[in-house]
Amino acid sequence: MNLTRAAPWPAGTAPFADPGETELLELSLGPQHPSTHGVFRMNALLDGETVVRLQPVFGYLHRNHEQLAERMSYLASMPFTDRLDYFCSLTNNWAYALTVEKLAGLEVPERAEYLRVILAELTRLQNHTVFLGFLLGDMGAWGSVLMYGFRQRDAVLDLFEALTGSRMMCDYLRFGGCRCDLPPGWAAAARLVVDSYPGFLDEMEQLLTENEILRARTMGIGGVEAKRLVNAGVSGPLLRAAGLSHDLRKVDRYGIYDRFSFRIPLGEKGDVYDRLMIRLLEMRESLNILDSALRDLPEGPVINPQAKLRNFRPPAGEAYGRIESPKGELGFYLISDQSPQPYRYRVRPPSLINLTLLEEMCVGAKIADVMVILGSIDIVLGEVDR
Amino acid sequence: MTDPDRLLSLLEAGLPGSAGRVRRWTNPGPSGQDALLVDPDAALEVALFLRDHPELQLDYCSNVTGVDWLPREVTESVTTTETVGGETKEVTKKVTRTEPGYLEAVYHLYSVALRHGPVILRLRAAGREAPAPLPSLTPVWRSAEFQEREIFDLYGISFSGHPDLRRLLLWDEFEGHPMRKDYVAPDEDGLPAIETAAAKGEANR
Amino acid sequence: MRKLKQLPGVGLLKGMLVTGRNFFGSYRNPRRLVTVSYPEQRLLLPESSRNFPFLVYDGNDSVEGLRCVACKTCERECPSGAIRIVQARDENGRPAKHPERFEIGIDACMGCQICAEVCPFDAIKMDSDYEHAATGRTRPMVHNKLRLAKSNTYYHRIKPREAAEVDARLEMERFRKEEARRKREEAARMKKEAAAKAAAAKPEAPENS
Amino acid sequence: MAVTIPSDAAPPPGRTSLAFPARRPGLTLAAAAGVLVVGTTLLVLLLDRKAPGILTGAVVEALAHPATAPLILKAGVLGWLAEGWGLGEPWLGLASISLSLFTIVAVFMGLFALTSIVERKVLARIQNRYGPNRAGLWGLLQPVADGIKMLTKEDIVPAGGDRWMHLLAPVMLAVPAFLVLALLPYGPGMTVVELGVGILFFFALGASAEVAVFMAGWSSNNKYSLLGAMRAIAQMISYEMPLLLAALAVVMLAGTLSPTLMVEAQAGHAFGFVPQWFVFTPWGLVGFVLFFIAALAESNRSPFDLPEGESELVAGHMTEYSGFRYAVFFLAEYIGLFGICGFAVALFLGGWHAPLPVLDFIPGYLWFFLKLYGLVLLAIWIRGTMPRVRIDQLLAFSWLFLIPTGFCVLAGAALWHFTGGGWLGWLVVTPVVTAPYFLLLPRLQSAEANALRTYRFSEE
Repeated sequence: MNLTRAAPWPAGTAPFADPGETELLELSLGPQHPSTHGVFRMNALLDGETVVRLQPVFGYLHRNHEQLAERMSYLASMPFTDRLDYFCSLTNNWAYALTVEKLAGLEVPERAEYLRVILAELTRLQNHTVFLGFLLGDMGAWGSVLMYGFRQRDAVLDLFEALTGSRMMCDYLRFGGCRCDLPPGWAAAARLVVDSYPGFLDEMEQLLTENEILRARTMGIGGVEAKRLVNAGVSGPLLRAAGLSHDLRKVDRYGIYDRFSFRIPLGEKGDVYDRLMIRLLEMRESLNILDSALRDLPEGPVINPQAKLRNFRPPAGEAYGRIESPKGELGFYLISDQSPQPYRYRVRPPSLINLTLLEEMCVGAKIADVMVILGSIDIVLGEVDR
Repeated sequence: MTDPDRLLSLLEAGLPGSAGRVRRWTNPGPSGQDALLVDPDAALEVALFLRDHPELQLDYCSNVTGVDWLPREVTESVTTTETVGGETKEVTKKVTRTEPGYLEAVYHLYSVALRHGPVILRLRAAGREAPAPLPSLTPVWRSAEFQEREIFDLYGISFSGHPDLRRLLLWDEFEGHPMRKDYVAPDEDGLPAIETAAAKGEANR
Repeated sequence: MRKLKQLPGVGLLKGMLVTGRNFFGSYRNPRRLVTVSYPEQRLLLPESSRNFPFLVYDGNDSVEGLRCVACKTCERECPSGAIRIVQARDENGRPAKHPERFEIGIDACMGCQICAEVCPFDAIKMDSDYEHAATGRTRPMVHNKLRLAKSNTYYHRIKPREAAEVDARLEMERFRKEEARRKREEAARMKKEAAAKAAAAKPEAPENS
Repeated sequence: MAVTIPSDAAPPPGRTSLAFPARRPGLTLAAAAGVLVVGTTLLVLLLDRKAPGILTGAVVEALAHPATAPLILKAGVLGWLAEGWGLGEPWLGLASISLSLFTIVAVFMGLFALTSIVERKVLARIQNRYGPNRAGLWGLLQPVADGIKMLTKEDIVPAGGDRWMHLLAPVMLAVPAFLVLALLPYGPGMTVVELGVGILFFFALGASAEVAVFMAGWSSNNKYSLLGAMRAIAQMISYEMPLLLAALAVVMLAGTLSPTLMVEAQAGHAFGFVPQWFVFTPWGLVGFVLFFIAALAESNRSPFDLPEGESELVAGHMTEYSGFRYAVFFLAEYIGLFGICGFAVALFLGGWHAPLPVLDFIPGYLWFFLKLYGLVLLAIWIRGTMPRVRIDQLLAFSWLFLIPTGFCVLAGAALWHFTGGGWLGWLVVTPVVTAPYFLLLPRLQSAEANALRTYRFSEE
């Protein structure tokens, strides 16, 4: 794919014979680049520092996750879903488990539903926490915010490790419930983490929201009107930053989200600053959910006894399930032909589809803004390329 | 709002003559997500109608994916009347015939404005041969852009009307479409296969 | 549109206040630190922490005591195909209930613990030992049976709660089996006795009839 | 839950403990002491029999008069060269300048090594990490390790690059950076080269850095390098103006172009305790801030580190450099920072003067380095806090705010001169120099960026 336009001068003449004519610069950003969030590549066409065209190039981390899943049992795909968006393994687990439960018509015990909500909200917290750090890193703030975020996130990861055995690759949910019950003292520890979060958020707000450089770098950058975002399938905080109240926790009310009272923060412009602030505000709402979920956590079994671990064969049919992952709408589409493997296994990756409008957001901005816009979309290449 | 029968009647009212070209596809599973089987020729028209109808407003195309249906052998009992030696009688035979395979593109539509869904569209290509043309719905929903490219890449359905139909995940020189059910990965390193259960094809059965 | 009511630059100064506080705070309160000085300081792992699987053996013999019966369930269920089992044969060539070879490629293993979950015999469990670094290139990435075998005592040491549960369950199963066997034997004995009685009674029958 | 256990406690059960050698800080000290002893012995063996007497005398006198110790030591060595070796005039002058240069280069190389570790340590602590702490005591030998690593790395000239230009560029950057050091007034009578037009020379040297950066960017045959170099040119040209204007105000009031005389103009204390530094005047304060901001930009420090902005340009003009050439770039940047901070100290912070009369017993050159290092630490702190600005914002900031402020500072300095300072001066000059801050700076940001955003919440 040749991005450069045809040379405006005939061959053999001096390149700058016409003083008004300058050459566009084609710059390949990535796949090895400090701030493309992994092995992502963008072919940018620059006029000076201004972006004229920008084409994302995918696939450097492609491993055909879907084909792998179609060749192994339903259960065996669960640990692989951890590796899609490796920051949010538990929400990936949930989306997959939710779809399989739809496919097989499995009920989930109440305690397991509560655990899922708690873990999903903790996942959202830690994802948004490191998002702040990475975004600031993309702006060149040299890792301070990233480290504060990591410190806070570590507390959440400690909880994950104590419960699931792994900090990031949790592999915790099972069809019809959760793998194991909480270890003793976990709920109290989770309560401590939740209580420590507002202080952290206050500190971040003090550090970030009034910072003039940050405001100058983020305001009015990358905004696209909500209607176009919807048409392009963009979901999650990006859509809400543009002022559209669309949160699957409220729209679909999957799981037991209808039992919690929480609000959806909405932005106006949909620019990078709004995306940042929406995530900060969303974290506070997640804390409210966690607060009541930890309080109301009922006793009982954590897994539906009818759910089979081995030789699981859902009835023939298909199901599409989606949840509000921290990155956006994460969907799974499964077709069963009653064999132990799914006939079709499809992941609807929010990270990939949120990139649909990347060029539109970046054209006319400066090259440095491209990184900030990309950072504000919050992609994970494990999910983009699958 | 997403009951397929209701959708069909709306379609018939809004797009006369669509009855023959849009059919209902029933999901046998417990999820109850039935689909509309849309004739490829009518797909663009139907998609625009679904998006813009004030009662539907399916403005959000959540998921687009391909499915590869291999040719399958169907065994049916067929009853015919035969005349054997002047005697006419009904004979029931078991007939095995091969249903041709086809590639399918599945669209999951939602309405952000009205909060309903999913409405599922299924577009079936004529066969499994290489170009396997289907109309692209990217002009209707931009979110299909990358996903249709991915289907083109991994299944080999070529979407006519797509603004930029290239491989998405694999490189341009790649041969074959790896998500097809009959795809066999070339043996690149030539190393002897490791005798694990997975390699022997016994895994997870 | 309301304006931000502050002098330009104040936001930056506030930010510097935060970083300054963190600078001094990191000296005053070591708990603020994100990292630990690794070989000297270590984080305490929670009990459920997992990375690679190991095989549990009872008693002192790491070969004879293995709980594994080579049923190959884990080999079939392993998502990454990292487990390889060859079943042992006894002297008559019949399959024996222990593995001849049990290998886990820890380069392929992703520590998902599905093997430990599906094992019907509680024979494979997740270890939390993370120090697998080697200084040479030749150290094999495939761990064999000897390397994988670890005692039940070790299991108790790293995961006391879980191991105690497993032990209780195994004990209960053993007890049930024993009970069943006892009952079976009892039943057999009763049957035998009854048969003997019947046999004893039989010769008299024709006389009675 | 992250519980750390102290190192002397037994490792948790189940851990295979790898054998790590215990850390021995004593070893580092012993090695350093050994090097010192051997070095001194060698030196003494090289000298003739008159040397010990003369040199010991100089050392004793230097200890007695710490304020002028470097001068005394230098005079001692020169005296020994003249007496012991019988050196005549042209050689003696050469020896004198060589001694000064050697001392300055040694001091600043040490400072560079120290700063490279201090910066990493401070940034780490700002980010709540430990920072490098493995090489030697507190990680103090880290610069040595870095140096060895850099020296042993392959030196690559990219294919299609301009080889000689590529090789020359770091040198071209380092030489002017070091030349600046010769102009700094470290203490009374302690300027290496007493140049009447020191300030002028300083700006000339600063301008030559642009050439070197562009050479590096152009010769690398890399688009990132080229973009970085173009940014560097635009940035350095834009920020030389405010730097110059701020310095010009001092030139006007001190009535000299020589940094030494400028420092001397700031001697004394008002009311017996307020130092008469220029930073304690309204125009001087604004001028200092202006100078420091422009200095950050001139030395490519955060938040103005656009030429090497790693989040978009990987490493800017240094992308294709490796090994020792990269280290030279690094060195040149630090030395440039020291030089420009040294000028800030000389122009605004009273140079070698102590802030309070009671602190006069501390030698002047120590004060100078203390102040210089204070500014360096401030730069590090800023780096740990601030995100990078964008190129258009960077240029707008300079042309639309800093340069007008610079003119206001000039005017303020003139007014200060005519009012003769005092309360009248404060009254007149303060509004003049702060006017751009209140009038121009708020308009620099778009109305959008100045707006207070409120966020709606939806219950649905």
